[in-house]
Amino acid sequence: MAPMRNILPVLTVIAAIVVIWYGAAVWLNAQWVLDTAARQDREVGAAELVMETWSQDKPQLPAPHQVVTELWQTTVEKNITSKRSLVYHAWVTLSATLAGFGLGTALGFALAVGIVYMRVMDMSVMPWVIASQTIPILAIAPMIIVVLNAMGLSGLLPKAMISMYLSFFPVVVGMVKGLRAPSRMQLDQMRTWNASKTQEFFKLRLPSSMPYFFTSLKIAMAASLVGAIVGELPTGAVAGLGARLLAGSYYGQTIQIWSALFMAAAVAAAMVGLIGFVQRLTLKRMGMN
Amino acid sequence: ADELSLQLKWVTQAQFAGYYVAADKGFYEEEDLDVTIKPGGPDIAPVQVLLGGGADVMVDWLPSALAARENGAPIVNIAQPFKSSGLMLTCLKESGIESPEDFPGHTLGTWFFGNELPLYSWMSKLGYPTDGSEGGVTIQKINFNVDPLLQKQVDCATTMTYNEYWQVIDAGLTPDDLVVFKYEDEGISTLEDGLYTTEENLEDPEMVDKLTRFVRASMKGWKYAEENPDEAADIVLENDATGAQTEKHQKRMMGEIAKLTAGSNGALDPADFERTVEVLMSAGAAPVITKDPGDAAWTHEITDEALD
Amino acid sequence: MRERGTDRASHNKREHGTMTGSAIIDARDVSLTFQTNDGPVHALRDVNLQVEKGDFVSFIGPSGCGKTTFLRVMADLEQPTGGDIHVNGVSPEEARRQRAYGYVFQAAGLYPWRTIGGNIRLPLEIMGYDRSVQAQRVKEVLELVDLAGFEKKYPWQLSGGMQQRASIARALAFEADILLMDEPFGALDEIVRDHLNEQLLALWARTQKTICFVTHSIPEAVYLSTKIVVMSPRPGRITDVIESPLPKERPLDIRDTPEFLEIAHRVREGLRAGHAYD
Amino acid sequence: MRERGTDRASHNKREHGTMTGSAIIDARDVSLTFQTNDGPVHALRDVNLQVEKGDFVSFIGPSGCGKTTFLRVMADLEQPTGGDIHVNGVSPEEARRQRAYGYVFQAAGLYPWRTIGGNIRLPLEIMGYDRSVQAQRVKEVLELVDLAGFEKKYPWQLSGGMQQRASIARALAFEADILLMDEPFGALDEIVRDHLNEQLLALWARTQKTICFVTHSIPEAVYLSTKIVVMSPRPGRITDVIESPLPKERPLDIRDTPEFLEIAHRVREGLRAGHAYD
Amino acid sequence: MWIVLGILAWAGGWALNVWLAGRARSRATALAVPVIFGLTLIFVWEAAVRGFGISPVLLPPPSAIVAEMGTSSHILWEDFVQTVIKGALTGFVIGCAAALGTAIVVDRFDFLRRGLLPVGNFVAALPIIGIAPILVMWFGFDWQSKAAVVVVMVFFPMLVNTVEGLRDTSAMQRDLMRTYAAGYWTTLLKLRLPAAMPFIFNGLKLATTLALIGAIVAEFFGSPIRGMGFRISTSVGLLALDLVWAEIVVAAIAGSAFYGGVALLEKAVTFWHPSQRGQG
Ligand SMILES: Nc1ncnc2c1ncn2[C@@H]1O[C@H](COP(=O)(O)OP(=O)(O)OP(=O)(O)O)[C@@H](O)[C@H]1O
Ligand SMILES: Nc1ncnc2c1ncn2[C@@H]1O[C@H](COP(=O)(O)OP(=O)(O)OP(=O)(O)O)[C@@H](O)[C@H]1O
Ligand SMILES: Cc1ncc(C[n+]2csc(CCO)c2C)c(N)n1
Ligand SMILES: [Mg+2]
Ligand SMILES: [Mg+2]
Repeated sequence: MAPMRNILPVLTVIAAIVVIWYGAAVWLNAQWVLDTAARQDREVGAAELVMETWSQDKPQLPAPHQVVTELWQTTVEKNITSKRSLVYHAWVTLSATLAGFGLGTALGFALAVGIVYMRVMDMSVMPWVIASQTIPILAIAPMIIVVLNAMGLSGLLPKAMISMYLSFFPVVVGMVKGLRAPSRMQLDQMRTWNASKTQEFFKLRLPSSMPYFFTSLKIAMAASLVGAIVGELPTGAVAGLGARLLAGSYYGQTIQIWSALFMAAAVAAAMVGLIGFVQRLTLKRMGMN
Repeated sequence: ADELSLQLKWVTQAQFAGYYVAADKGFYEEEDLDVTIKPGGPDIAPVQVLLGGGADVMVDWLPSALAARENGAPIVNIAQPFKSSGLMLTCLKESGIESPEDFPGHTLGTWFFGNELPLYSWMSKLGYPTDGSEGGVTIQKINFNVDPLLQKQVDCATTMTYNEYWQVIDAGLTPDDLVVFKYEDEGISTLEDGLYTTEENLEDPEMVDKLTRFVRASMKGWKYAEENPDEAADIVLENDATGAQTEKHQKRMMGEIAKLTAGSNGALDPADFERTVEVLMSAGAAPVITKDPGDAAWTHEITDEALD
Repeated sequence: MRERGTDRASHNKREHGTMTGSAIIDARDVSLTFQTNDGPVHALRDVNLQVEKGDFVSFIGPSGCGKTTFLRVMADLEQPTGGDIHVNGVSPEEARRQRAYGYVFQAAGLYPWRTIGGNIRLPLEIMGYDRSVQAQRVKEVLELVDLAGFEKKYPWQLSGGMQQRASIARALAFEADILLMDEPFGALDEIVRDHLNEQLLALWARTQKTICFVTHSIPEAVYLSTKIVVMSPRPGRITDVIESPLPKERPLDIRDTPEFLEIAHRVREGLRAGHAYD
Repeated sequence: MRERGTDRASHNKREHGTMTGSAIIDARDVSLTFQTNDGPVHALRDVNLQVEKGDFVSFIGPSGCGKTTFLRVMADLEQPTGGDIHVNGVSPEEARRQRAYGYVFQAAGLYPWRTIGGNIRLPLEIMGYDRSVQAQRVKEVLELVDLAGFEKKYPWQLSGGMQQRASIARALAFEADILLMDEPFGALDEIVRDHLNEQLLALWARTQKTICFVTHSIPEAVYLSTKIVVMSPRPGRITDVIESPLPKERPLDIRDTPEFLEIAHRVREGLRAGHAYD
Repeated sequence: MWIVLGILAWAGGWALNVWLAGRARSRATALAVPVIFGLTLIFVWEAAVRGFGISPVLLPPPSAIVAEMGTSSHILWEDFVQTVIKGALTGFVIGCAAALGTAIVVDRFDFLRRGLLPVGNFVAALPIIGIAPILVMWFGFDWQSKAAVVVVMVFFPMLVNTVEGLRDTSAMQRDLMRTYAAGYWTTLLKLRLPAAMPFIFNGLKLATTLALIGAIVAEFFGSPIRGMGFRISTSVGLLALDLVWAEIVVAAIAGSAFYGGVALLEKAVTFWHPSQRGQG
């Protein structure tokens, strides 16, 4: 709750990671530098070697500053409507993510309510919900896209569906737990007041599930983003961070891959942070913190 | 205008310049067609898109098209703009490979999805086992890039004359560091980018008419691209939505592509077809096609009409 | 599970009950057995009890003898496995639907996301009271339990004893005919307890509610009740029902009178009989 | 936060304390202020207290007056913000490291993943007792609190009162010089409570432990203690320390003697002074 | 015809389940209800494929998948060993053990906790499909790189859960340990680890599904010529969808069994937790 206190530790950890990263870059990229030099009959000194490992075009592991430079060039220095702007691609992915997140949350919520209130659903659906998540989505994503395409759905929606497939699960699990969080006594109280099912839901079960709800939302948001990216791969590398990752991988553009990765993580972190903010506001209004 | 959609086998690049040029130069419009070009990628099986109704016609390679046909997909080749194969095996000279005799004991990386079959058939012709046993080679599946070769995870890797080979060069290796074996030269070449549609479409006269006009305009695009490679590359770049392509690479690619389309007027040469089938069926271990698909897998109906 | 009239005392009481037609709570041979992994637990066996309108009934008995369970049966929170129980002449379920109960649970059980005021307002909202009536009631009961000024605080900002008082206020806020209170004054010190005892008696005298009250304190039971029910465990049964001869008007120092001490003695003896020690 | 010797009474007591060299607990001007969001809460202010070896000290006072806090300070679970406290002549921390304390918390706090036996064995394991000794001790204390036969049960399979007894047994299982007990008999009925009171007195007489005991029951405090500490809230301070003239040998009916009633009266008056009512 | 049958089967199966669920809860019904639900679903699938004449290269009928599982059982087994046993299981064990160890270290040093967890959350948000190719590049084509991907995937959920669990002791439980003058390790062993178990199992359960998905997905980015991910990705290209779905079925069964196993273990270890006791 007090982000300020965390800044020093976070900076320390980041600094440590950056140092390790530079070291790893030297280690992983050195072979290539040495081979190139050998082919060119050139000797490289230690300093030269290090500098060259940090400035390759297609390194095995790009150095942090290379990624940062690329990020800078593709976000700040490009018009955000340009196809070469990472902001543009991030937006494409984000819109599918948000759509999938919304759908997934709604579906997960509905299923959870059904499971909590209907015994049949509790017994029959839950095992299959779990089984559904053991299916490798990357394998069936192309088929989903094709089938939806055949049904005349294209563009944002197919991606959102895959996003939904990944994001409804954490919501179901979390909300079932949350809606069942009220103690026996709290439920009994409602009974003595002869509260209706709706009253019980809105005045007891829903408020008690709030902490679980927000935790699930955070996980679901991260899952949605992965879903949107997975969904972008088989729509034909057109646009979005997924397409960017893919294109980067065909052409061995590791720097481009890493910057797309970081952009994705930043988008996820921002969205999760936003949910956290809403969570704090809500819980504060509910007097819980 | 009549709507028609085309599913490509790969991402937007000069490999498909003919179609982009035809669209950009208005050749499709002249034929009263409104063509949507859908880029592909490694996770897209164009056949699925075609059968699912997401496209009317697709670009595919004959090996995977035949494999799909044997698995119950009623698809037919209607035109073949690419005459020769751009596939080759690129090896690092430092690994000691200079000729096919040197293969044993080395790891050969290849793309799968049917692309591995010519290689298997070559190895069986050479008499090398492919299970990594003594005196044989190890076959490794690699993805559609050249990293495994650059990082020496494999000694040889499949590349296209127009794309991956140049990525190796761009990475800093010189042609002198490499040894290449073109499939075309080794007698294991298979037909690449052809145009395919479903049997159902071919029974529909209206569709046949549309496809005819499409093939005609596309071939016009191809010939234009061959003659104006730089302009064609620019058009391709224009259409790349990922923003990941570079001008240098696309211009070079266009030049190489022109060599592959050169010998074709768009009609499939039945001899090439027979050769492809033969290569695929002699692949040994796990052939993807087990029986001769016969002439039903291709038709001259469209090209005859279009190119008369 | 059901065992009928094998016991002389309960048989007698049953007849007695039948004669008074106005019994607001009328339990006949009520038994309740919990099925657990270790086998059945007989929480109640052949419990017979008649409570008249306006009675103040205390339940006293060793831990685990079934006091809470019996309260829960009355409130339709638990189904008896044998016997009959009627409340206001109808089944407990029907009575519950008519919102006949105000229940104070053994633990406070306030909703942490509602303020003290909001917690007390909750049953009023559910029962559809007018907004203005709600505000009025909340104010009244908060004063009754000495919590005026704490309306806007959240439960965790109060000490344990204050929370318990808030939960009492919540049960008093709406017009329930029957108050069921399960050890409501457990965590309070003697002085506060005395004070609340007085308040409760005043309220009872004023409203003519019927009150069922569980306590571990013998003086408290004697001081408050018109009827003291002594229970013994395993299986839970009623061993004694003492009708109090004390007047309705009870100052605190009534606790030093011989009548009071006599009743207390009788309760203590009854209680002792239910224990293992000598 | 720290305010020194402004108060006559506490000054006197301090001098008294200095004279007895054997004080096992020696608190001088102990203050403790909690910093909360709403501002500081003065839980304890200028508390002075000397406890001799073998004393049985009861703490009594309204809810929230700092009884628990003072026990926690003694046990080094809370650091005073002012004043000094010594236990056995060393700091509470040092005493804690020497394992001087047996602490019974206000709630039972048994570990749910251990059986009752396992819970009682826990401190013995930590302190490295022999296996055979462990088994022996567990058996003994279970009998002491009447829970023989429940060794293999898990906490949630017991009623609230039984859990509380198990937690008392846990504190008695090892040889602590000082027993700190925070309302240990809160949820028990009078009979069990009397029984455990007797047992505790017997144990105390036998072992010469020093016991600090928090309770809300005046008779209990008077019956058990050699010294009764009355506290008042906001800020928590000691308002009276009563040395009991009762003999060490105390049958239960000592509670009807005039001496007893007189002490009880004095405690009640002290307690009442700390309350808002009249 | 098939469509009507499908609708009938759906209605029938659901009605049967409603009836079963209304009866007393027993081991048999607890098992039967989901099975009936699953069978109904599969039948509806079969009926839909036949009824609507869906091409087998888009969605094969369950009957074809089962037949394929029979004929290709040796391939399925080989792939299962490669992906699940070598890749997923190794990665799962290494990842969870590493996370547990790290959690204890992080928990010991608050500075690390406050620094590492936010950064960790960020790193955990890196999409797996971005990381997999990189790890394949570093660790080679064989199962080691799959295990590495699984390690990365399970590490943070496990870490976060464990850290949270280690902090989930009540003040009183900790104070009790203090009065015994119990040291750090004693407290960890006797109080905090047992108390953390429900959280640790939450993490483990999440990790089971992640491990399997991770191992399969990683194979899409490079693998020897066997493995479930390899088979799925190459077979899609050849439109051998029967085989693809057969692999998916194996994955789902393996995943559910893995999850079920961990859930059983959880029941045995955290029998004392209210969430476990509630269902009796
Ligand atoms: N849900 C339940 N499942 C199994 N046994 C139960 C259940 N509820 C209560 N019991 C058992 O029934 C008996 C009576 O319990 P009850 O709660 O009514 O006791 P009580 O008289 O209220 O005790 P206390 O004074 O401790 O509140 C006890 O032995 C208890 O263990
Ligand atoms: N951790 C804390 N933070 C802030 N205030 C606290 C804390 N612990 C106790 N207090 C406050 O200190 C005061 C004394 O609390 P303490 O628990 O010692 O009371 P007590 O005498 O034991 O009461 P009870 O009889 O209810 O147990 C109370 O006003 C309480 O609100
Ligand atoms: C099913 C299938 N999918 C992808 C490719 C690969 N491929 C087709 S065109 C092309 C462009 C090369 O630059 C590549 C890599 C294939 N051969 N077969
Ligand atoms: Mg009770
Ligand atoms: Mg206290």
